[in-house]
Amino acid sequence: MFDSFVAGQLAIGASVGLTYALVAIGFTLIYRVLSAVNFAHGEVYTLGAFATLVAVTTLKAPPLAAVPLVIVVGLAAGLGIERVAFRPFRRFTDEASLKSRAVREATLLSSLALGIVGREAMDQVWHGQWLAIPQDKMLNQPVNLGGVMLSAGELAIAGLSLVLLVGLQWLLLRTRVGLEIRAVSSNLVGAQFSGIDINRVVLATFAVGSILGALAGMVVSLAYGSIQSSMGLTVVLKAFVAMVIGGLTSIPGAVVAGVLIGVAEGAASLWVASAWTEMVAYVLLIFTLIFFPRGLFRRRGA
Amino acid sequence: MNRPLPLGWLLAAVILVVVPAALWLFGSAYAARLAQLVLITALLAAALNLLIGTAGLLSLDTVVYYGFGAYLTAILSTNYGTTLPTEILAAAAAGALLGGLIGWPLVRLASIFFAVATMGLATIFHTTVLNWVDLTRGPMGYRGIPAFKLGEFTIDGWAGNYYVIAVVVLGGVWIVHRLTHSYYGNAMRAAREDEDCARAMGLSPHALKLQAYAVHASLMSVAGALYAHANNFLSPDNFVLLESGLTLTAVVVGGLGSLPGAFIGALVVVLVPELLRPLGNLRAFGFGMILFLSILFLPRGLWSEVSSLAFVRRHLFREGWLKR
Amino acid sequence: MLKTLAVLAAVLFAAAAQAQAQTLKFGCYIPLTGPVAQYGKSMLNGFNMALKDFEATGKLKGAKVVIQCEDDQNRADDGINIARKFVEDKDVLAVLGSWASTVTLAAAPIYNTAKIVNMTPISSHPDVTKLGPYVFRQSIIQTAEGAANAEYLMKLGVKRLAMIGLPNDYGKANIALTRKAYEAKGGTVVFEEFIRPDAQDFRATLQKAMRENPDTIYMGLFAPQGSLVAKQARQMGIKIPIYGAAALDSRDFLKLAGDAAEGVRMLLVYNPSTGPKMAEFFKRYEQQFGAPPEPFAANAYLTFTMMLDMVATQMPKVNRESIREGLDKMRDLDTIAGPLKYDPATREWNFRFFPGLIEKGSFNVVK
Amino acid sequence: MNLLSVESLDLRFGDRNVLSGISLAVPANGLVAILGRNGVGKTTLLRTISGLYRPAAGRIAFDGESIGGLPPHKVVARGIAQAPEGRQLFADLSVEENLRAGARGMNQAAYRRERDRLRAMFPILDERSTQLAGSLSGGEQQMLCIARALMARPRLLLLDEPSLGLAPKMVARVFEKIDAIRAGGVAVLLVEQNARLALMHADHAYVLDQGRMVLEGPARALIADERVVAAYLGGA
Repeated sequence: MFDSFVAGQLAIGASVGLTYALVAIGFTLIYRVLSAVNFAHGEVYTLGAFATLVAVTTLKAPPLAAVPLVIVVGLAAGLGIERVAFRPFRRFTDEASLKSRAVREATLLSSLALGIVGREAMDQVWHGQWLAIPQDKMLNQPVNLGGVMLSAGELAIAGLSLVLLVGLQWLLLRTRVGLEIRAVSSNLVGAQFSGIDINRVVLATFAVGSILGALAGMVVSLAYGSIQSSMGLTVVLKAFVAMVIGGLTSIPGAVVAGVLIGVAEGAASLWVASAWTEMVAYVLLIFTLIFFPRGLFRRRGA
Repeated sequence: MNRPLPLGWLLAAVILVVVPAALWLFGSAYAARLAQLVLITALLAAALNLLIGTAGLLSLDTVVYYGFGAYLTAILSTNYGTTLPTEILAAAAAGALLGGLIGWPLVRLASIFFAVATMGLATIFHTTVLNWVDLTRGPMGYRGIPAFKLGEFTIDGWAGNYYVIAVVVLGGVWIVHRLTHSYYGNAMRAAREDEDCARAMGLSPHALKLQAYAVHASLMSVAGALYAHANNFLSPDNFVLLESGLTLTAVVVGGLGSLPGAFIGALVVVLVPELLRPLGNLRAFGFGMILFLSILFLPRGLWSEVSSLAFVRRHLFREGWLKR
Repeated sequence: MLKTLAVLAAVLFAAAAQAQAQTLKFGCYIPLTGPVAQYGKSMLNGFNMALKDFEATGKLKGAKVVIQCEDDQNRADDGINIARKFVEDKDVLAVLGSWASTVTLAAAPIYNTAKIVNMTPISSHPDVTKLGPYVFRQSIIQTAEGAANAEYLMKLGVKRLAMIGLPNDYGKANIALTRKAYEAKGGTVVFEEFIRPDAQDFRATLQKAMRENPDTIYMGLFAPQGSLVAKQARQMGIKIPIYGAAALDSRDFLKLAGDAAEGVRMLLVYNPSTGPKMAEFFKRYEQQFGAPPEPFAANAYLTFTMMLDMVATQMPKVNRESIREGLDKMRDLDTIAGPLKYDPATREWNFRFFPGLIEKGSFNVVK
Repeated sequence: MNLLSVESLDLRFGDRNVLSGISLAVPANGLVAILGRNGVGKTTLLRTISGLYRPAAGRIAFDGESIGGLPPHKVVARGIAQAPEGRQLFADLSVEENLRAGARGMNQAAYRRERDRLRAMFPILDERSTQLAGSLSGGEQQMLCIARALMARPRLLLLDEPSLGLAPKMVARVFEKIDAIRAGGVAVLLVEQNARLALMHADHAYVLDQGRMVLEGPARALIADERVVAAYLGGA
């Protein structure tokens, strides 16, 4: 009895952790290329959720048919964020300024500010209200997996995490644009000398990363059913923590760390009240950093 | 950097004479309240500036030490009837101690790792004050914090409050100024630019950063002590991550590494949201826009605007290495 | 040049004419941006509708009523800033607000010191009216709700209760006061936990609660979290009844929880079935705003209507002090929520609670 | 006609004139060297040609068309590749991937052909194909850097200090490759500190000082020029 309870807590934690992981994938991809934190990523996630809502309510589409709309929205958001919050700070092609501290700090704040603007704009459109995905469109059908009860939404989150992770690894390791993304993230100056169009690669990164973010918003909203304009705020912080624990540049690392955070929260809830578990991710973060100052899964050579 | 000594006196004169005179003439407690908040925020920004501008550590833990000093003072003055000098000393010492303890492992972390770790501290602090009800009275907030007491005298009324805050804040900013314009400041900058080189010069980057971190914690803690009395009320909501972000915004908007900039930045982050009140539910949108545009067009902050113009001219036009 | 002067003169003249008619200005501080902005916006609707209705009654005798609503972002600091501002605006006769008890508790002492009335239509923390003689409230209070909850729970035969609350001033007071009253009546609370308001998965808490074998789950939550808890409980196959705080009386809850809302019980204050006046209010509100009112809107409407009615009787000699006296002298009031009584000893209004049940997607009063 | 011609090029960083009035020419299939001390602007000149800096005045023409102001990737697309100072390899990518990143607009078959040609030229890259570039020795990294530039099938190769930090034996190997590249029909513009070595391989050379061209001439003549010997060859 007690054991199944503990297992249940950990399983719930892992499922929550997967939502962090899902958001962390796109977030980490963007960080990897520019060494810049895109705080507006949370708003892309929220936009993905709203796009899903519009698709299933206004357009009366089945949940799966929302995918193209969500991809278009994510793409547009990604390109927009790059153009507005990041491009203006890459004015100089000199290596000193491309990934310099000043640029990193400026884009950290500009993306944060753009995030506020985006969030408040969505707030105006949807009146800051909590909105619901209609029940018949939600992925909440119970699924019996060898005695373990899961919801379709959880399976969708886990499945999408896996698909995105594998898809992204395929893109990075097997395609030309993936190679260019890795080249730019490895050595920006070298990439210029190799004839790689930096702007194109950065745009591609934002496009891919933001599509992933919007898809994450879609699946999570279909699984949990509640949407509000500030929903991306906490998630992006958790994704950030997952990225750092995972070693900053490792996408599988971020996914593992995201799940780890969820499981740690689940484990902590065995001992302390839920209200205290808010700090679990951060305690985990600080302890990780004290013992592994560069994260758990640092890529070789980086 | 030219020594801004006359500027310092000018600033002190404005804060100690011009602003109170204006407040007295127009007799507005609302303006006085905002002036107090500007000064407290300026001390926070100056302390953060010490960490970012000199030691090169981007930190989001303002609320930790600010809140620590505030709650410490609230508890001391409510339960033990302490007076101002005791409280300032207690906040400074306890802040430095806490900063030293937390900073010891943290300042070793490189750039973004440090920033995220401090972000974590802020959340841990907020969760603690929210849930440790016995100590902090939790979400109901700490009400009924008495006014400033100096020996036998109780200082109330806006003028007294204002002067207490102004004097302490100027003192704190002066300390930051002395530290950054000394051998010590140069050593810290050296450690920021090149740790190996600094080590070769016989400096210990870890010790230097740790000292900067402890000093910044101590100053923020003092700012918190002032805030507790000025507000008479503390709530965990005053110490959420977002408030750390506001201090960082003050530093960035005012200009990194610039002390007058700390005052200007504080002015902006306190006054702009107030001035935007008529926007109603577009207020946060407006603040985001202003923040965004100021980062875009004033990459070096407001106070360094003169040098930033030179920078732009140099880099964008004459030099001609602007790509597009 | 001459033309400009003429225009200027005309403007000044118009302004002077305006000034001759009495202006009654009220301040209000509510959250208009940030995560809880929608509640503030509901209140704003209530105020505006009250104002419009009142103007239609003709009791104003040519005076002009203005309500200036400022955004407090649900932050205590902003509440204090706004308070300093309103206190200095000599035209502001009284102030309404805020939504959250935390903000009201921070700002109200300033109004009290400045001898200007702060009346909150929402903040239900027991301490609010204890802040001073200038701080009033016209809303349900947590102690009364706690007692009524206990009574309803006992009537339902609940023996073992699991309680889940929000870790803020509202949730802590709601849980503590309901628990106290419930235990005093002989009930047992087998589980109590506060959740993280920004999380969206509460199954860990539910699983912990179920281990203690409760026969009912109590949610001291608002609609966004309450709906998720209810949905996830049903999803986990939890069959025991769910009981909610009065704050769950919100269409948001029905919309967000869907089928999981069915059978949830709570106390109701504003329901069209409670009387013809309330039914009429619901109908007119829906006509005006395109949706039925939330309790926050109804309460804001009720409070501002009362304030305006009272002020109208004092015209033209209305000032900050007269408003406090007027409010203090009130005893009985006929409102959309039925007849209300003011108790000068506790300085609270007694709102009536109706036992409620969600059936077929609507809130119904149980007879 | 010259393959590359630079005419009265000016470049400024802020108030500082970094390059002024630079003119030079590289004929098709030529090997031209630029000599000078540290910090006189040689690397900056190459980077300007590659499009990393935008000139303040003057003209850079490649094959008769102006390329001044083109972004770096377009310059590469026109046929100018550079093996830059410090090599700037993709350290956490494999040797093979470094080469692939350098290839431009070719299909799989063309890529393989080109890669195999370079592997034949630099056999060490074949052996180390799956290793991370960052784990190679200095000389191997230099080979990879040159090979990566050649993957773009340039008509002009800019080489910035290829001998820097290498053992003498390795330096000789690198210069053998340079001769081979030139023999393969690619013009080379070489920046080199080791003036004697450069002059021995080049046809023509320019001497840069304080951002200005102070001397130019056929390599054979310069190697005998007393001023050059005194200033650049004596201590080398």
